[in-house]
Amino acid sequence: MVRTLAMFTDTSLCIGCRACQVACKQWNELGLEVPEWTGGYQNHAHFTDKTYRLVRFIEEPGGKPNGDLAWLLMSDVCKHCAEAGCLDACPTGAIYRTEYGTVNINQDVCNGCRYCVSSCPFGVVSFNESTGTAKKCTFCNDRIHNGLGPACAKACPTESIQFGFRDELVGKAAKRVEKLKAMGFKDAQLYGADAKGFLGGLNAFFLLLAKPSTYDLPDNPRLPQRNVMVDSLLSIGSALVVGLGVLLSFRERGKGGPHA
Amino acid sequence: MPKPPHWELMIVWYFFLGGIAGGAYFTAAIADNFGGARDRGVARAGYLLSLPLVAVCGLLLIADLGVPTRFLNMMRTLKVWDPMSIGAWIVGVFGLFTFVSSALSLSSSPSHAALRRKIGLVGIFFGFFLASYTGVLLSNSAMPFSAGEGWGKLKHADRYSMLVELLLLAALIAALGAAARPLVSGHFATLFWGGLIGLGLLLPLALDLLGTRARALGALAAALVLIGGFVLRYVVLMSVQA
Amino acid sequence: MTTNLIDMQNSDVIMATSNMAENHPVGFQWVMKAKERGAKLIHVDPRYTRTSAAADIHLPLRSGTNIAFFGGLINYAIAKNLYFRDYVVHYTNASFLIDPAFKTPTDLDGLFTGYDPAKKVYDRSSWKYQVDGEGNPRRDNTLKDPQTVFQLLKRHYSRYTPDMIEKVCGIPKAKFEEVAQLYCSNSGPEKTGAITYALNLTQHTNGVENIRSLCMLQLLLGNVGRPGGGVVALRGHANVQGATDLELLYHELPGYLPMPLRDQHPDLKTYLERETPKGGFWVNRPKFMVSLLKAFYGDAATKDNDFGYQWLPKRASADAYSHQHMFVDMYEGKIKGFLADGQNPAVGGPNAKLTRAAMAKLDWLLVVDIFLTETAEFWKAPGINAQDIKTEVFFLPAAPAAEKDGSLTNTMRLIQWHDKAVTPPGDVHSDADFFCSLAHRLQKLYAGSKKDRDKGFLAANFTYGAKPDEPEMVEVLKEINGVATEDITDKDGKLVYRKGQPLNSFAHLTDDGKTTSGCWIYTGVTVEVDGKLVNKAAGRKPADDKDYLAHGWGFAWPANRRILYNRAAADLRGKPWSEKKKLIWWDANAPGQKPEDKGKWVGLDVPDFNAFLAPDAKNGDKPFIMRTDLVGGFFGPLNDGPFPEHYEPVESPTKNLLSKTQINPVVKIWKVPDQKNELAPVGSPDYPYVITTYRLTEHHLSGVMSRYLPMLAELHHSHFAEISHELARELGIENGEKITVLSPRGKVHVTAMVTHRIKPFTINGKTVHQIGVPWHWGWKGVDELPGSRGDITNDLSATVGDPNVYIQETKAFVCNVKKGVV
Amino acid sequence: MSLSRRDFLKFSGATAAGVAAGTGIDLAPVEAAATSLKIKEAKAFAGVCPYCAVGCGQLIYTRDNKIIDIEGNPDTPHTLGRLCPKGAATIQLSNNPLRPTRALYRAPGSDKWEEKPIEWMYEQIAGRYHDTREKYFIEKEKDKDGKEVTVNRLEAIASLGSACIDNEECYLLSKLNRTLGIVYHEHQARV
Repeated sequence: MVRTLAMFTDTSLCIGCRACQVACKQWNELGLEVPEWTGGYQNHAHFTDKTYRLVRFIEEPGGKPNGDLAWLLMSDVCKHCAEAGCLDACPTGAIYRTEYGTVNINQDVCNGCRYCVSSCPFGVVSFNESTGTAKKCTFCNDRIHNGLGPACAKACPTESIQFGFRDELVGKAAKRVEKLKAMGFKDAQLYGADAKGFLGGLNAFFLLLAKPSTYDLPDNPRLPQRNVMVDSLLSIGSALVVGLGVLLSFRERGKGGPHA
Repeated sequence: MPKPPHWELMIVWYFFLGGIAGGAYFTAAIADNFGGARDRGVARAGYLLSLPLVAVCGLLLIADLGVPTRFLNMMRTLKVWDPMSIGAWIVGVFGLFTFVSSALSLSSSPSHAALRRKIGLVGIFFGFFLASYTGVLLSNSAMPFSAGEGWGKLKHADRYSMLVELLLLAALIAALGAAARPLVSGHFATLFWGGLIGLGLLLPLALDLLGTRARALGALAAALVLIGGFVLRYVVLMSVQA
Repeated sequence: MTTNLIDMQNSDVIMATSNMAENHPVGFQWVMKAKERGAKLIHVDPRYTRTSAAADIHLPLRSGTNIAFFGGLINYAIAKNLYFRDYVVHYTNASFLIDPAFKTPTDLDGLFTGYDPAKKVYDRSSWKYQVDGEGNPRRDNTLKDPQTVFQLLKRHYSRYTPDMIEKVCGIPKAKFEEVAQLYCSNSGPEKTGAITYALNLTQHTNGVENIRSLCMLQLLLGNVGRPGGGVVALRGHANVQGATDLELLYHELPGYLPMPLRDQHPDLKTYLERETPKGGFWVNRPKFMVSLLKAFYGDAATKDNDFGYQWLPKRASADAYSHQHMFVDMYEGKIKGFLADGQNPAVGGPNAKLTRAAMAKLDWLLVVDIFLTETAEFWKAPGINAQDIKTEVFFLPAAPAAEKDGSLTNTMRLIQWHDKAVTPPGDVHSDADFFCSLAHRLQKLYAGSKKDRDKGFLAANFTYGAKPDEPEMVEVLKEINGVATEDITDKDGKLVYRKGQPLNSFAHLTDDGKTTSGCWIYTGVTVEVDGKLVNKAAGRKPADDKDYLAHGWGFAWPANRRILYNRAAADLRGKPWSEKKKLIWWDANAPGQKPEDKGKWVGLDVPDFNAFLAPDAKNGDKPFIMRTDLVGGFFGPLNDGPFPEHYEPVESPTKNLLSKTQINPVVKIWKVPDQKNELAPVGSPDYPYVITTYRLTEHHLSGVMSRYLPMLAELHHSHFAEISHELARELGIENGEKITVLSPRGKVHVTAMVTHRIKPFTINGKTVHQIGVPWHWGWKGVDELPGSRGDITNDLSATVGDPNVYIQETKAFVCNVKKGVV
Repeated sequence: MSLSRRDFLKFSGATAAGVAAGTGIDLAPVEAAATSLKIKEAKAFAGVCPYCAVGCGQLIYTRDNKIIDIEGNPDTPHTLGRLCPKGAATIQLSNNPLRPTRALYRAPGSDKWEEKPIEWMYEQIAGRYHDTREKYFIEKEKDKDGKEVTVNRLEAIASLGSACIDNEECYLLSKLNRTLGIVYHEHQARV
């Protein structure tokens, strides 16, 4: 694997313009989607098979350092987790990791079982009815393999979305968070930057100005398949109990008659 | 936030029928190996029932895929930690067992019967897996237990299956008539009414209808259903024996 | 704008009065860069927007009280001695003495001297400088004389106290003082601040004075012509600057030359005498005007026929022909034929119901646009019976920029060329193709006419290049630039320009017919280098460390200057005010104009000044070269006064708390038949709420370039109104439910967006609710996206105008809000 | 024009083949498809965003006279290749099924459009201009002092727009309107 590529989304620089959302849609030719009422500017409500980049708009009274209303703006995207739930869940091997560390869905292999959809801790992966396959952000795989940055990062007017080598971006992000804290943003924090943290670190990591749940992000996302062992053992245990019961009953009855 | 996979009715049926298929095969194999001569019919019926059921299961599973023609892609990889991957394999492998066991159950040859009993013992493992892995599958997603629309539907299905179970039991008791007396008023009455109907069905149903969002209560409901399931099997089995 | 977006990164404080993050997001990156460097961002806006989200401080003020606010800042800066005194004394008219007869609203309860209440106009004869024997303005550089502009200004704005601001604007006193201190303290040699504005200031019945008040604050703080300073006018269309320069405006000819008036400009001589000032760069007006006439009429324009001046139409009045006049007159049947080219007044114009009713009175309508707009299909409007509309309608499909060659002038006066990337489909043509095709067919119809009135039109050339109906755009740009009509030699007989050669500079334009120029400020955009035509608008040299303003990228008029009035970036002696804020400076050792001379203005920009005029030479210390008196004007007579004064909007929830003069005393209010322009009285209980209209990042203006584009149209659920939680509670409105917004002109049904970002104001102790409604929607859109269609917000606005430029008041009027669809 | 040099970020060691995680499936052909760049063989043209007045430089990529991609030109000094959502959606101004590509005519009182040949339209429109001008032209009128003066004015035709067309087009329209005598001559800057 070559040096890991990453996307650093600094929400303190986001102006919610949604250039990223449209640039993504344009480049990836994702098609029209009827919006739903979300109560504010945000559309759409969730990631979908036609929305890989999604700008979230959150009103937070008292959220500014001076106590004013904060309007938290955040461009959300697939996290390309180092330990990816979707990749673990995929029964066909369609979901794979590239040499850059990104996680992609091979559209020619995916058979649309949708286990990855519910296995993503962030609700990123979406099912496309017309292709019958799962879809999500690829970091513009075609572009990054040709030396171009992803369409969203390129369009972003304020460099809220930065694209580059992960190690470099993490260093930059750490400095930025210190600066913001000094400026009075007491809840400024990095989300997913730590490779020792949850999911082995996110290749799309974020600088947030409030706790993750404010942004509809899980505070401590876990790999769903982590429970497989325990659950399987439980299943086997209960099977044994039931099996033993059944077995005993048939034994009892077997004693009563000739063995066939 | 995590979102549901939009598994709809086909998958509910798959889970349900898979469970029955697995259970039927399991019962058949146990009866075959450990039961008496009068259990022979049970064994054969179980094997013969499990074959079409698992076939339907397979068809349901394939039909529900986004690209059904790519079902075989699941056979190109095996991930032991992945219930979906295992599940796909199990359907196939268990299908094979039900086929062989069914075929052999039609034969009266003792050597076939011996082979069938041995195969049955191995097949139990896969049948059981089919019946139970779905739970693992469902619990091993990023979805919180009560969130999401499609997830809600699965939970609804869960609720309805409890109701259906109640109705089936009522029908069973009615059909059994006097034969059901040990169950409803005899030695097992307390267990039946209190354990199965009350704890195992009505209480979880009530918890569910209350729409509780508390994880702990959800888990309690699930546990109660499990207990109920066990009690059901127990009381049915034991009362019949009595 | 006076400055350049790139330069905003050098600001120490930025006051956005416009919603820059939403309406100019890509330009906003320079604001963010300034913030990264430690600058503070203040956002002054009735609504909390995406700009407020990025700002250090959001300061909501009631719509329509901008002058009160800026006046308050001027008062604060003077009272706290925070202004840049050297700059003010030397580079502005603060030290000039004003006629003793002149009185301000302080003395006359909201009026200036000379008001005629019957005619509703000012006699401006006392609004003038005192002059000495030679006709030069008298000055007092100590600024102490009570008749100095400075003392008059100080007295005028002394009424604009923080307490008054709180009462009028609804800004708490402490918050105002915090902002005033922050903004005004970033002044002086080491610091600069920039102020952005857009339609937030212009769309008012005191729109021009709004902007003057902003400019005055900037002059007071020494923020014009200096890095990080400036008046950042943020324009809304790709070529609204170019269309203004090339004058698609009733009152001017290309290059800001006044459009002749019947009574004032009967012939060229009178025109030039009246319109050519004694000082400043406009002394060259005759050269620009004659060169324009030569560009229009070609060889037919000769000295003997006043260069064809008599062919130009003469306006009957200065109070006629503007956008709003147009639709009132159209409704009254005075206009028979109408071309709407790339504009959608059925949605975008004020009082849009009147606009659509007016179009029904036309004999014929021609619409040229990319999509079938509401204007093109006004006869299909909801509730209209097409059979009743007798207007004949023509629609020509137009090509977007990507399908044609040409140049666009951005908000920084930067002319940028774009290439034709594809040939348009079907019968789609560029607008230029159409204009030339029409001109040629009309010339055929007029061919042989002996009438004098047709001669000018017949003489005008509309063929550029080999194909008459498909003009070559670079040839048109060359005509705009200007060429020599004959060989031009210098005094030594050396050939400077051969006949037909494009001119390098407007300094070479003449008033004798030897040069042409379709727009003098653009001269220099196409030049000849080694016999080859070079289109500087197509220049594509990026910025680098040595040239942060990127002079090799496109061409900024005038003369590729990126920051206007940049002489002001240096002190009286020509040195930068500070190392930190240097831009151009006088280099006494640089080679001068002639081999024997020394000294030149040099630096990081093209000097907006005579490059060889030494600081100690006459007028070498006066940076504002376009002004007659060469200095920045605090005192600047307009139709409604020489100083901006606060008046309430025509429709307001409150009486004027500053004076008894309720509204702009010379405001233009049109009387339209059939109750087509009803107005709410002050404090009307039927229309108790203030409404402001605005734009969103995801949509464009009247929606023609966004509502038909699924990628944009899907980004907003539906047409909406932003209302506060407080108002929603009062009216029992839930977020997301349908509501009706009504004004005396009309009503719209929209989705209620209940938000913390809108807050009621306390005005003079009373709660005043304000709502916001974007105006992008119309009844057309994408079928699959029902929310791309919606009611027309401009059905609510009124036909009232600023007395100087007749712009409408869509940023502040009144409305009512009702739950549900009523 | 070729791909802008600053459009490329060179990632060290970038290769075309992906690495699939433990599946045993040969992803090479798929990966090649997923990594082929649609604009690689395209022609690039210098564009300017047609929306607001920031004037963002664009790169317009075409193939077979069809626009396949529009994105920011990173060389642009005042925008650095950035775009807003409108700029990023520019492609749909050209590639849009709602876009009319034929000249349309609606007769008085009619409830529908009719497609007409462009030449027919030009002739008709020129005819309307001519007839209206002939009928309503004001050659002379009295000034404020009652003296008859030449005014050469045409008030019966109004022209509106546009801030959405090029400088050259604005100039041609100014020239056309003013030489015809049109005085109702306005555009969006007034509103």
